[in-house]
Parts: sequence; C-alpha cells; structure tokens
Amino acid sequence: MAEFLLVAALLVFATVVAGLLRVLRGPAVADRIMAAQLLGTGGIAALLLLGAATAAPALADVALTLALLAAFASVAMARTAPRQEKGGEPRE
Amino acid sequence: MSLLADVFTIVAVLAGLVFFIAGTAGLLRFPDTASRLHALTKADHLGLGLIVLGLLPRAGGMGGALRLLAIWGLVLVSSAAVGPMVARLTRGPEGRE
Amino acid sequence: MSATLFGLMGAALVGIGLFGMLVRTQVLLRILSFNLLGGGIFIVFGAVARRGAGAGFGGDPVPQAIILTGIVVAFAATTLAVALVLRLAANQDRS
Amino acid sequence: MDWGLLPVLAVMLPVLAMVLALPLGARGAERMTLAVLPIGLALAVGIAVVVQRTGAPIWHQLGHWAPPLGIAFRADGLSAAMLVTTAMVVAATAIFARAEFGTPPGAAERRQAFAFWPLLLAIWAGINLLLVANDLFTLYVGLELLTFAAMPLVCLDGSRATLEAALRYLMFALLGSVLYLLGVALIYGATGTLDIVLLSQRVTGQPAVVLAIAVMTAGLLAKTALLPLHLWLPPAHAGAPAAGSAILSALVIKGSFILVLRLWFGVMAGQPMPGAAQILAGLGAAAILLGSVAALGQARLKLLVAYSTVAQIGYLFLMFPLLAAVPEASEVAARAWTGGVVQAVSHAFAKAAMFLAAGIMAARFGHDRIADIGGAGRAMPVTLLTFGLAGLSLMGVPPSGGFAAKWLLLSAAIGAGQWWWALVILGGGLLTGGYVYRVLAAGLRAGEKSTMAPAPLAWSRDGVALGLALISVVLGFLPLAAFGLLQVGRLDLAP
Amino acid sequence: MIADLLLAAAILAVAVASILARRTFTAVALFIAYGLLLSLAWVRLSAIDVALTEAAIGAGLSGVLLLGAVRRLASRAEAPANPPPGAAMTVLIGIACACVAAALGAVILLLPEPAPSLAPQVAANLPTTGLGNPVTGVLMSFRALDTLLESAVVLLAVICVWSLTPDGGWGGAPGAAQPILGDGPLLLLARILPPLGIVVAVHILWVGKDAPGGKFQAAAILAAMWLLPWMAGLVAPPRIAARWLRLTVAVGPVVFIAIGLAGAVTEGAFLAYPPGWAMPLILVIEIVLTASIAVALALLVIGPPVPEP
Repeated sequence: MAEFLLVAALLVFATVVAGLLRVLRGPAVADRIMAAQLLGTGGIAALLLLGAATAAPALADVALTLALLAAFASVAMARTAPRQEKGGEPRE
Repeated sequence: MSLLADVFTIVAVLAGLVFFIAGTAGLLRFPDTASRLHALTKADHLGLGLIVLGLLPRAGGMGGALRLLAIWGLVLVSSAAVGPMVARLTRGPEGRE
Repeated sequence: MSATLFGLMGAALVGIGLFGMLVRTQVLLRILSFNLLGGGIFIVFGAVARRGAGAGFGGDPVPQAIILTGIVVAFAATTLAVALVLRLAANQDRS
Repeated sequence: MDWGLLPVLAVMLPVLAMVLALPLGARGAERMTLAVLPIGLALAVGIAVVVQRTGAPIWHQLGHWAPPLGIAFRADGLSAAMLVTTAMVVAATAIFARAEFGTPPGAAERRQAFAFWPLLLAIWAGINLLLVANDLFTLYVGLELLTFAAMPLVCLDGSRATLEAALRYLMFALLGSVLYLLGVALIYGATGTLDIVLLSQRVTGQPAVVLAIAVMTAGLLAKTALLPLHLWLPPAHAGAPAAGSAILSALVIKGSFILVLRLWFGVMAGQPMPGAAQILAGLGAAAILLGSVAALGQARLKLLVAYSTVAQIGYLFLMFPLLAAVPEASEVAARAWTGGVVQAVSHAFAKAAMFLAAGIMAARFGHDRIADIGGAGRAMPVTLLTFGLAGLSLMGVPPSGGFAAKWLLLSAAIGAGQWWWALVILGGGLLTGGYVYRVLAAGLRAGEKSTMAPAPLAWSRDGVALGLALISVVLGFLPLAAFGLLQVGRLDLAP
Repeated sequence: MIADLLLAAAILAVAVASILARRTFTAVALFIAYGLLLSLAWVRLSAIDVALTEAAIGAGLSGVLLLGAVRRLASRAEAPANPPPGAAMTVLIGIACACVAAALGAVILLLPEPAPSLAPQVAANLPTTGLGNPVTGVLMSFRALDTLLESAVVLLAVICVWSLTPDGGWGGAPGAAQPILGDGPLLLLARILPPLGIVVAVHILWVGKDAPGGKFQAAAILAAMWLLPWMAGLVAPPRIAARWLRLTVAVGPVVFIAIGLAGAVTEGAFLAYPPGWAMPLILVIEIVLTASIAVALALLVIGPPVPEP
C-alpha cells in the first residue's frame, strides 16, 4: 500500500512539474497565476500522499500551511497582475 | 474491512490522479487562457478532492480526517475566489487572447 | 543520497542567486536574487543537517533550528530592502 | 566569584533598552538611553578590570549548556578593550546627539528622534555581541543587528542622495551577511560545531573550512569596506547625521573587522595562511594610499573624513601577514597584534571626534565645503582644535594613540622582515598629514562671519568631541605594559 | 530518488527563469513557485519544521511583500538604474558565479563521512526540557539566545521600516491605501480564511512542542491572516503611534529577556530554566513571542505609513 501511495505521490508531482512549463512559458499573466495555483494544489496532494505513505502526520500540517499561504499568495498575485494596455504582455 | 478500505483508497487516488493529469494536459494543450482555466479548476477541485477522499480511511481518527477535509475546503474556497479574478484578467481590453 | 543531491542543488542556487544579484540592474530583481541565494545557502545547510541524521531524528536538529532562525532574519532583511526601494521611488516621484 | 554574567549583561542591557525604546517613544527612549549609558560603561570597565586582574578570559555558558550543543560567551582582552571603547564612543555620541535628536517635554514625537535612539542602542548591542559571543551563528545574528541598525542611520534625513547611499550599503551588507552564513553552514558540515574555541582545536585544514573562511572573509570585507569593496562607504558615512557618521565610522565597521580577526586567529589559529594574509595586507596598503589620496582631493569635509576612514581601515589589515610570518608567542607577534588592536581603538576615538567636529562645523556654516570654511579658527577654535588633535592621532604623530599603533605595526613589520609594510605606514602618515593640513589651513583663513549661524547648538557638543580627540591622543601615553591586556586569551597562543 | 531529481531540476529551472525574467511580476510569480517547491525539498530533507517555515514565509509572506512592491512600482517608470553590465562582463560574472557554485559543490562532496552531528547530544538532553520536538528544544533551550536575539532583530526591523516613513506621514497608519476592489471573491476569501487560519495557527503553535511546528510558523500564518483582510480593504491597520501596537511588538522579547535574567539569578546562568519549570516557561515564551512576531511580521509587510498626496 505504501508503495502505491508513494508512486501516486510521484505521479502527481510529475504532472505538477509538467504544469510548471506553463508558468515558465506564460504567455499571459493569467496562465502563470493558474499554473502557480496548480503547483500549490499538486504540492498539497503530493504531500498528503507522501505523509500517508510514510505515516508522517506532520506532513498534513505542512500541506495545511501550504494551502493557506498559497491561497493568500495567489490572491495577491491576481490582484497585482499587471493590466497592461493594448498589445499585451511581451512574450518572454 | 481493511482490504475494502485499501481498495477504496486505491480507486479514489487513481481517479484523482487521472484528473490531475487531465488538468495539466489541459493547461498545457488548450489554445486559450479561458479554457485552460476550466481545465485547471477541474484538477483543483476533483483531483485533490478524490485524493483526500481516498486518504480519509487512513487519516487516523477524527482529527486527521478533519484536517484533510479542511485542506480540501481551503483549496476549494481559494480557487473559487481566485478563479473569477483570473478570469477577469483574461477578459476585456486589458488581457490577452 | 538525497542530501548530496540537494546539497549540489543548493550550490547551484548560490551561483544563480549571486549571478542575479550582480547582473540585474532593477533593484527589486536584485532583492529577489538575494532571496534565491539565501534559499540556496539554507538548502546547503539543510543538506548538512540531513547528513547528520541519527539518534532517531531524520536530520541534525541544531542546523535545522539555525535555518529556521536564518529564514526569519532573511525575511526581515528583505522587508527592509523593499521598504527602502519604495521610499526611494516615492522620493523620485515628488521631485 | 563568578564574573560570567558581566558579558551577558553587557549584551542584554542595550538589547533590552532597544526593545523598550519602541513602546516608550522618542522622549522615553532618549531618557532611558542616557540612564543606561553609565551602567553599560561600568560593565565594560568591570570586564576589563576582571580580565586584566585574572589574566584569563571570562566565560559564560548560556543556560548551562556547554558547547558544542549550547552557546558560550567569552570575553578576552580584545573584547574588553573594544567593549570599553564602544561604551565610551556610544556615550559621547549620545550626549552629542541630544541637541539634534532630543525631544523636549511636551513636544510631539518626530520620526528622526523615534528612530535614532533605538538604532544607537541596537548598534551598541550588536557590537557588544560581536565582541563576546563565541558561536559563529550567534555572531551572524550580531552582524545582522549591526546591518539593520546602520542602514537607517545612513538615510535618517530622508534625502534622495542618502537613500541611494543606504540602498547601496544595504546591498553590500546583505551580500556580505549571506556569504558569511554560507561559511557557517560549511564549517558546521565539516566539524559539527560552531564554537570558536572548539573549532580552533578541530580545524585541520579541511577543504570545506578553507572555502568557508574564504567566502566569510570576502563577505566581512565587504562590510568592513576594505578596498576594493569600499565604494559604498564614503556616500553612506558622509550622508548620515554627524552622530550617525561617528558611530558608523568609529564602531560599525570594526564589528565585522573583529569577526575577521576571530576567524583568522581563532578558528584558523592552528592553520596560518601567509599567502592569503599577504593579499589582505596588500589590499590594506592599497586602501591606505588610494584612500588618503582620494581624501586629499575631496571638496566636502565629511567626504574627506569618510575617505580617511577608507584609508585607516587599511592599517588594520597590516597585522595579518606579520602574525602569520612569526611564531605566535614571539615578541613580534605580540607587537603586531597589539598594534592592530590599538589602531582599531585609537581610530575609533579619533574618527568619532573628527566626524563630530565636522558636524559642528557643517551645522554652523550650513554646508561643509572645505574651501568655504574660512573663519572657523576664530569662530570655533575648540572645534578646529578637536579636528587637529584627532588628525594628529590619525597621522601617527607622537605622542598619540595612532602613533602607538603605527609604531607597533612598524616595528613588527621590520621584526618580521617585511619592511615594505613599514614604507606604506610612513607614506600613509604623510598623506594623512596632507589632508588634515588642508582642512586646518582652510579653517584658519579669515572668512566672513555673516555666513555662519550665530551660536552653536550646544556647548556640550564641542566638549564631547574634544574629549574623544583627547582620549585618542592620551592613548599614546599608556605604558606598553597596559597593552598586555590585549594579549589575554589570544586563541593562537593556546597550546 | 526520481522524485528528488525532478524536484531539484524544477527548482533550478524556476530559479533561473526567475532571474532572467523580463518583467518583475513574472519574476515574483516564479519566486513564489520557487518557495512552494523549496518547501517540498525541505520535506525531502526531513526538515519538516523548516518546510512549514518556508511555506509560510518563503512562499507566502515574501511573495506577497514583493508583489506589493511590484504593484506600487508599476505605476511609475523604472528609475534610471545603473546601466546593465555589458555582454563580456556578464559572461565573466557568469563564469565567476559558476566557479563559486562548482567549488561549493566540490566541497560538499568532500564533506567528512560519517557526518559530524549533534543529534545524539540533542536526544540525550531533550528530556530535561520536557519537549518532544528536538528543533523546538534547540530553539528554546540549547540555543535559546539566538531565538531571543532574533526576536529583537525582528523588532528592530520594524523600527527600521518605520524610520523610512516619508515626510508628513509620521504617526499615521502604516501602509499604502489598498485599492478597494469591491468585488465578491476577494471579500469572501478575506472573511472566510482568517478564522480558519487562526485555528490552524493555534494548532501549529500547540503541536510545536512535540511535533513540527512552533511560534515562527504560527506567527507567519497569523500575520498572513491579518494581511488578507487588509489587502481586501476590510480592516485598516492601527496608527504606528498607537501605544498598544508598540507594546504588543515589544512584549515578547521583554518577557523572554525577563525569564532569561530570572534564570541568571536563580540558576546562575542566563536563560537557564529551573528544573521542572522548563516546559511551562517555554510555553509562556512561545505564546507571547507568537503574538509579538505575528504583529511585527505583518507590520514589516505592510510597510511604513504613506502620506496622502
């Protein structure tokens, strides 16, 4: 069972890293925010799975903190996101 | 009983995984920001929800289970709040697409 | 094993942060690079702590506690730098 | 009798006062600072007396936890001398600063007054901590205490120029701090302890420790402003209010310098590094010559004094190759060590006096252009005298503290067979004479009185500055035996 | 192992992208991702306490602080900074930094085996503190001085930030006025999250004596829960002249020093706890420090008062 959960954690994490490409690529600000959010959610899921696999309940506290602060940070991001004039953001 | 719980966990976690993969794929492949947003929220809500559900029998008591549910709730609420804000960024003259 | 891996990653982060601090001209990005650099150093220390695992602990608790203190101090330093940058910008606005 | 609590109190007194300054507000903080000063001075003198009498460092294990698990305080001769110096300079600047940062009864709290007193206390606490802590990470916290407190002092007036100077200083200082922290991590990884005394026994030239010392030294040199990492210093020290400049130039840069000493002759006590020491001293020599030349060319008085600091820092590093070249217990090593520390002490007094005098002049003229300070000799003879006396000490004219320091370094250089440093010391003295003379000559010229503010802010300011200058001179009258205090607890002497 | 490799690669990629980003917003967004990933790395390094701190401070508070700066700087043209170093210089700096990283990496590979460690000593002495979490034991007993001084440093940082108040703003409420968005989602979150967050913070503080957690993490969460309604325009921070605000920031270090001095009097060593009293005293210190540090951290993010134009 523990092995299964570990593999699941790895898979979730792998998808998250794939999602990271979107943060890196953009192009729109919204994409980066969403990808960061996915990173948060995926990280939480991976932590929970890892915690269950290794019987480390403290990891759930990390996940909890991450959930709280990720919400906080993504609100700040959505609020701060530049609303630029026509032409939008230059691709990077 | 324990076997049943294990099977439950495996099925739920696998289902959650599918949603995560689908969400990420959507985020990477969909052509425009609005549909990427839809894909993402699915992963957020259901992927994590299913994994939490699957881990509930292994949470070790009420406290652990409550903590798991609280995490899910937090993610739901924050994504519900951030979603519209992000969506607004993608609309109108100021956003892209 | 993972201690060594992350230790090497920390070393790389130190290089990256240092580069950012020296090359970027926007002050905000310099502050950010300072934080990347700090993160790398903490990770190096964390790898040291992980190597010292023993006595039933997953890592040597002394460096872990030091890292904790260090993160808070580094955060305070960041807020100072940001406040200074904002103040400078406000002054430029007025003149 | 257990004297171990003396160093603890010497650190915790200013820390507690700084913490209380926040709720007390500007006026309360000012009065509390003045009340705390004599206690702190008494503690410092007490430590010096105990160390001198017992001939051994004072030890204290915090919470009864012995290193390496716990943290120890260790006040040796170097600590004692610098503790007394720090307490005296802080007391003098506090009295000096009352005219500028005082809050009269009933007046509303002002920003500058609110900030100044806790910043002064924080610098005092930080330096005392750097002097007595024996743990590399605790020393890091002390470094940060200094950095945080020094940065706002630079830009207390809020002008754009000083804000830019403060930002540049902060960037240097933060980079210095993290480099130091990186070294801490490596040293712990290689040895499993951060206690300097234990390290002096455990270090055997492990590559991690050598790299650690290298990056830490680099970081600390950025904070000490040794050439070529000095670029931040002149604008920062020249832009601060006079009391702030005095503290920054006299004390703050010494904090990181003392830490370099602790690393080289504490942690690395058994591993002399003559090659690297030559490089350090080479940088020091360059600083002496280039800093003095730059000072000669300055048009503004406070910038001149700031460049003089760049030059005087250079002398501090001449002791490194001398100590590395001769046996630790030899007479030459003792002279080099004493010379370096006396230079730090006498420069602290002289430079504080100089900045305060420059501040008094700038306040009365409304500017600090050297070309336009004619008439200062008649209108404020005491101030000019202060500047001159401090200048004598910096030049190394006998009898003065600066002379004692430079003489000791000179004779040690010759004793160690490294005569080239002696030439640098002599040349630096001549250049110093040049820029001090420039200021005095300009001040003694006749000038228009109308440009001057009618009266000084407070007579006590002149008195305090003159007192500091006198101390820097009187240090030269101390019998050489008095410097024996500085040898107590030298880790490189330990068997 | 694969996971670790993936994680390390991801962190490095984010870090590189962050320093190369053209816009400050992008750089900060990447920096927040960096913080999230770093806290996963801490979990992999078996440093759960640090992971909690990194999640709360590295990703959360630092990110929000930098985002606030981006927002306030966005309205103005970037100040004419020093010209960027030329291409040759950039390459040179890059090579130098790579050398530093390489030397560091080599030294890490050369660290002694078995690694020196204080873990056994901590384990042997932990029972006298009555604590179950070794990191808390180090922070509050073996190396309590660092913790004490650090709380003083945080307080000093508040004084420093306030000392940067522009003319005309002294005594007023800290921080720039927040744009009232007046929309549902943010307000909703700002109302729902804080009560939940406070419960979580109390939980983290309480478990800190036996399990990963403690005052810094709890304080960071509490600070975030104060900042969120502030950002939404729901609460205004108190004026910096307010006596109670200053007292709250100072009370933690004062109590800590007082208990330390009491130890010096009764036990003969600063910060020594009388036998049997360690645990209750540590708890008292942790609780007051949490309050002080939470307020201080929030004030640090909010910044100095900004006078109305």
